[in-house]
Amino acid sequence: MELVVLLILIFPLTGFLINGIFGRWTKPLAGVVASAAIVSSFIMALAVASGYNSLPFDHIYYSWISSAGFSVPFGLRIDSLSLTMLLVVTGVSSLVHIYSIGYMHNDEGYSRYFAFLNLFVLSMIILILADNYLLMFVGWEGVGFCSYILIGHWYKNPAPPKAGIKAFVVNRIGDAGFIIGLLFIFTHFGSLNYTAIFNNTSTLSVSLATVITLFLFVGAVGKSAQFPLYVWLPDAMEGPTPVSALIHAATMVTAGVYMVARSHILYSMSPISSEVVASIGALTAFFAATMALTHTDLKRVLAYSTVSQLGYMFIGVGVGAYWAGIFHLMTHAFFKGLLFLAAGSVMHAMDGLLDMRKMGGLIKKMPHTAVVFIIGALAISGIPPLSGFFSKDTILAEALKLNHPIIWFVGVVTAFMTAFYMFRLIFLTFFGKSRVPDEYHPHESPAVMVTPMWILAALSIAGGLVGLETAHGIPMKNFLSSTLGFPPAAVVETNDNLLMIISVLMGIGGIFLAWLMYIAKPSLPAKLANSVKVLYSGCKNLWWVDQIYNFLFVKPLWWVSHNFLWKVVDVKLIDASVDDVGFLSAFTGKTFRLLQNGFINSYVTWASLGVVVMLGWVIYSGGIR
Amino acid sequence: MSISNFPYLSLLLFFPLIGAILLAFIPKKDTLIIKLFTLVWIVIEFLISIPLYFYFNSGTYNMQFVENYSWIKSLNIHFFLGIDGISLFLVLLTTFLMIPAQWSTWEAIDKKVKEFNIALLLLETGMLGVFLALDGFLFYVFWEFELIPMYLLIGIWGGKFRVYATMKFFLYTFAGSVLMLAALMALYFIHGHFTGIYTFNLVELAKTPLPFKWQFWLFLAFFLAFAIKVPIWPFHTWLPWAHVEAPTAGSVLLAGVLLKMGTYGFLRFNLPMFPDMSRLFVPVIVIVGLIGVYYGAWVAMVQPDMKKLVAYSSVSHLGYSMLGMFALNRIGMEGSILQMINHGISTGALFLIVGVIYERMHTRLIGRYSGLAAIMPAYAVMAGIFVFSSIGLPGMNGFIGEILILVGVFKKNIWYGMLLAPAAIFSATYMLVMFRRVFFHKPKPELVELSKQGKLKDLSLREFSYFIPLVLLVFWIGLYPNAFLSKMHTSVNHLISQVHREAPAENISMLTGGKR
Amino acid sequence: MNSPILFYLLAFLLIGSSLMVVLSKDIYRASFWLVGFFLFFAGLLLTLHAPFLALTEIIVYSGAIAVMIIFAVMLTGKYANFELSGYSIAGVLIAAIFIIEIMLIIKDVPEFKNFAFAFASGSNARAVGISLFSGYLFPFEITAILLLVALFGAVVLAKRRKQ
Amino acid sequence: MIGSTEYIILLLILLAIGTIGVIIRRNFIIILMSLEIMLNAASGLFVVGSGITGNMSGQLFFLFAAAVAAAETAVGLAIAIVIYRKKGSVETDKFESLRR
Repeated sequence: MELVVLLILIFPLTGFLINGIFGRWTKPLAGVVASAAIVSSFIMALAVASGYNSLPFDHIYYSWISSAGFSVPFGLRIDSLSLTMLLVVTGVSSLVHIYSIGYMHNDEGYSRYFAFLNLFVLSMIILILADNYLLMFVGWEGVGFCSYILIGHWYKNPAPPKAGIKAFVVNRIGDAGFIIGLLFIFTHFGSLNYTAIFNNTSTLSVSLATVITLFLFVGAVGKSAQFPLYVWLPDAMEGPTPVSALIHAATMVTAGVYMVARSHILYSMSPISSEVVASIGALTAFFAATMALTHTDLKRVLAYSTVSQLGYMFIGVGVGAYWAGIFHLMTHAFFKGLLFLAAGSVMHAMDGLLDMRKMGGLIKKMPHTAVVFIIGALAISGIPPLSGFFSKDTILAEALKLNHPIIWFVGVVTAFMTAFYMFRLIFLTFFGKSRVPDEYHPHESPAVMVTPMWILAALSIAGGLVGLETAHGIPMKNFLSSTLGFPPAAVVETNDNLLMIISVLMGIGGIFLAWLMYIAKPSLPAKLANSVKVLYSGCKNLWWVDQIYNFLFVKPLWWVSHNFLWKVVDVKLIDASVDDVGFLSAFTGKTFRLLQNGFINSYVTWASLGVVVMLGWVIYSGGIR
Repeated sequence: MSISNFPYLSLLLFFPLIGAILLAFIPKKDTLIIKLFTLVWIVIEFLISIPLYFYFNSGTYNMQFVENYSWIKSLNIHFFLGIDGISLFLVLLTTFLMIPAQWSTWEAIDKKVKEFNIALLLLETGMLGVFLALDGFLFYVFWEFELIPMYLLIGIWGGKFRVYATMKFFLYTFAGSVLMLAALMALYFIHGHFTGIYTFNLVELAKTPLPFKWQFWLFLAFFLAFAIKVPIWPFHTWLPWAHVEAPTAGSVLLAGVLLKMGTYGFLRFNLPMFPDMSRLFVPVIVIVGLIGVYYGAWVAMVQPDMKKLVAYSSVSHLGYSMLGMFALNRIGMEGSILQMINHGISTGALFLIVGVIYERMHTRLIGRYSGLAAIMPAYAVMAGIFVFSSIGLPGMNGFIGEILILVGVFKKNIWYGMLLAPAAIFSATYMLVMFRRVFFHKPKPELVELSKQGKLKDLSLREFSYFIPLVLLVFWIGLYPNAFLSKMHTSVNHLISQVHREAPAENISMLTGGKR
Repeated sequence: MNSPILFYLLAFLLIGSSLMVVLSKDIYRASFWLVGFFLFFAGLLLTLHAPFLALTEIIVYSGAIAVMIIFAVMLTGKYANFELSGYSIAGVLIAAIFIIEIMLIIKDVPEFKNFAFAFASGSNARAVGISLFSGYLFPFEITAILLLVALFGAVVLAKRRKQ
Repeated sequence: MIGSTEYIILLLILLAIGTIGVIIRRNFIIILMSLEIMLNAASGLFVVGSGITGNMSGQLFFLFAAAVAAAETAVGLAIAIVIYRKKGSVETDKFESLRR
């Protein structure tokens, strides 16, 4: 069993090393090697899953750091939570790898791309399977590093590297918070190991628990692009689309949700921080949805929708229904991954064009992508029987049950907006008259890209069944609660099918509105736009958040350190004072040189002056007596 | 130990000196033989130092491989060598870093090659002397001795403003060490006065803490001398100058080893001998350290010159090390020592990286470069590894040091820890911004046509080969640091117990108004 | 022998001659005043009951040194000039302060009214001779060498080169 | 009766005058002469000293001082002559080659 688990790690590692070191020679096969590595790792995961009743599996392979009192082992742990995540991660990444073989076909950084994609999956797996917070942090930063490299994959043009740095630094801001939380845990519990921590949380006071969980949440906000630190995700679209599909939809961004779920005991102990988590989640969901409404770039819309959906997951986890959050995470991985891959195939067909205003009526040219896109859109809008409906609805239901009415309401409104912008996207790109400029001639993507999309489409449809209400409870809920525990009993009495009807109505309403505005009366959006001028421009310019951050943080820091810290403090104050000491000795040397002017008289004058001064001193200090 | 009676450390110490003397006999003009001879000599020196690691008994904290011959009888000064958990790795770091340092300058240095190599070997003896000497006087002798070759290295083979830089470096450090000499003498007499034993023996001096009043002045004097060397924040302005003007080998050794003498000095003098003061001064040093960390990072962010950027990053990294040290607990201390070694490796490697393109393009300005990744891919990968190792990416060496220090500082005082944690953000920014500006984006036309003329070739085999050991070390410490940490435990525990000793009661604590 | 009138007379003469040496426009006149000064100084020594010293003073100073100076004066041309050096004001000021300071200090120096002229009894020359060759033999030899060296020095210096 | 203080005051005044001579006059010979005055005054003090203490060394010192004065003047004058020959004048402000 230990070996099998280790193999899950070793396969991507070997993939990375082969492509990384022998990249130049294994160029044509790089895609195949990488995908084989991930698929075999997926199979290993399935093998582990097959014997899931022998979970939780916890094994320490070697002691990584053992300084005095601070010993951190390299240990892997599989329980129902990490198993679900493992299956989702390895599954989706194998599909993305296969898809990338086609997508990155003639890219000159071909082997480098696959090497780091493998390294990414490796770090993600470490993050999931780690049995202590520090090893999770290793995966945490490793994932950040790989996203930096993969976003900046086409390093020749200026934007991707900048976006990569932005992603890495914003993640680092989150990680700083995460580290502090981690340090609090260590100083209190004396160890970072999950079992050690979660077994004796009794010693933990609520206030300390709140502090710890809030700091850990800062890390989650950084990594999962929640409200204050989400700015890096839209820019991360500079990277190749499969990267966005894998990293910025399915795996990396969900790390924050996983972390919160993993430390569910701490979060459930401090009501304040779970309230914070839920409200940040709701705020981000709503906020990001507004930004997606008016955006014209295909991938950016999907990016904001990811931020918004992540908000949903945090609502689920925040209100205490951890299993619902993870369930939505899983379904989201399927349909959002699908949407991104579909967007990728559109981009691939239109060789890089992303502006929806120049698309339209593509369904005729790209039937598969269109259909698959629609399935994904339906899933995300929460139309039954697709997976999105189940997971989103459960989250909203749980939110309301656990007496968070405002959050429920925000969630519902966001669901409406989600449906609207998704179908706006579909109607703009695939339906209506074709505004495609003539030099583009879209064509359907090759099979190697379409098949993974279809598999994901199937998963998006079937994925929800796991959350279906069956005789003895919801299978997903029972499976996950072995580690996450059952959510607290409902506080507010609600009748479930009314809730279901409301959320379905929201979905259909959104679709209808989108159909009305973009197919029936194309002039309507323009009219609407200038009727609510300020709001529209707000959405359009993404509420100027980037500009505000630049203005508040980036520019002043750069200005202060350049003009003040470096030029003034370092050069003028400290360096100058050191040079002055040197100058001082030179100066005194110069002045006394003037004394030696060759005149005997001046020598004698100074000499006798000396005598006189000494005599004066003798007198001053009380004469000879 | 089997080789206990064999004068092992003095062999290690004087072997480079013998090399330097032998080098003098090789005729000036056939430079290849000189370079080859020095390289082989340095490699042998490294091989000599390796058994130190294996025969080191990590069970006991007292000095090992001790050699103690009386040198100046009248003043009771001894030629006293020895190593313990703390100095073991610094010695190994020195002998290890000499190899890439010398090897990287095979093409770079063309004039006065013989003198250059002699200076390098003398420098090695000086550096080893500082880490091996356990007699205060001998420590001071080697402390001054290693300044001279460094002064020559920067002064003769340096850049445009080398004279100014080397003069500043020499006088600044010299002022500090003169202060140290005075303090050493004072220590010698005060210790003699209070305990009747007039000795320079560091182990002996650390046995009985002096009364409070004396501890204060001696601590301050030693603090200043070592603060200049570390360099701690206000005393750092000589470092960017010295690095910018130094040749690659000089920079590597200056950053890799010379700066560690300052921190090592704290571990040998300030902490064991003046325990009360070390505890009292913690807030001061923490504040200065924090300033150093943030100041170094922020100023590095705006540097146009790559070497200055890396120099300021050294100020930041060693600020970390100081904080770890003055957390005065075992984890922080081990983190600090490991951080010294990591800094030696990653910053030394970064200087080698800058040296590589400096050899080709003769400019260190970041503005002049862009898109090197396209022209020199292998070089870009190598630079990437060391950039991320110095940022502290987990899985590499920087991370281990930083985590241990963070835990140590956090255990000492939550607020210090919380102030220190966000520093990693800025250390990432300045490194990545530099990395992007130099390696990404389209290569400038002049770079493209330079590479067409074959001037901008990728890493040659020679260059590649001296980076490989560094890369291996980076990942070895990153993935299995216990090989290093296990050797430190007992010595660090002993040092920590020394720091937490109370000074004898009869000294009314001048500063704290007796509130002990 | 040491009646006050003689002392004050000698004092006046000494101060006068030294001032004349310092302030005279013509070097010639200055050198003659210098000879006078040495002679009066010899007188002063007499009042101090040191006849041997007085004689040495006459022979060495006024005899040898004064003559040398006169020779030098002749060799270096005898035009008269009386320019003050740039430091004259400072010089006078310093001398004045010097004298005031002496006055302040001198008042606490014990007054030795009756000079215990131990050697007043025997002949001064005998006493000087005994102590010279008993206690101070070595300095005596050294002075001899000194004079020899000075002699050679002066000759070598002043010799006219052949270029 | 003349006490030791009057002698000391007289000799110190002479010393002051000698100093003024050296400082004020620009002519090198005059400087040498005033130097002689100073030397004389100083050795006179020794004699007075020996008178007070009754110890003969004071007087001996006068002799040695005289010898030294002679030697010194000889060398001084030789220099004066050489300078005169080279510079054509004996003014102190002429020979200031030390300045540079």
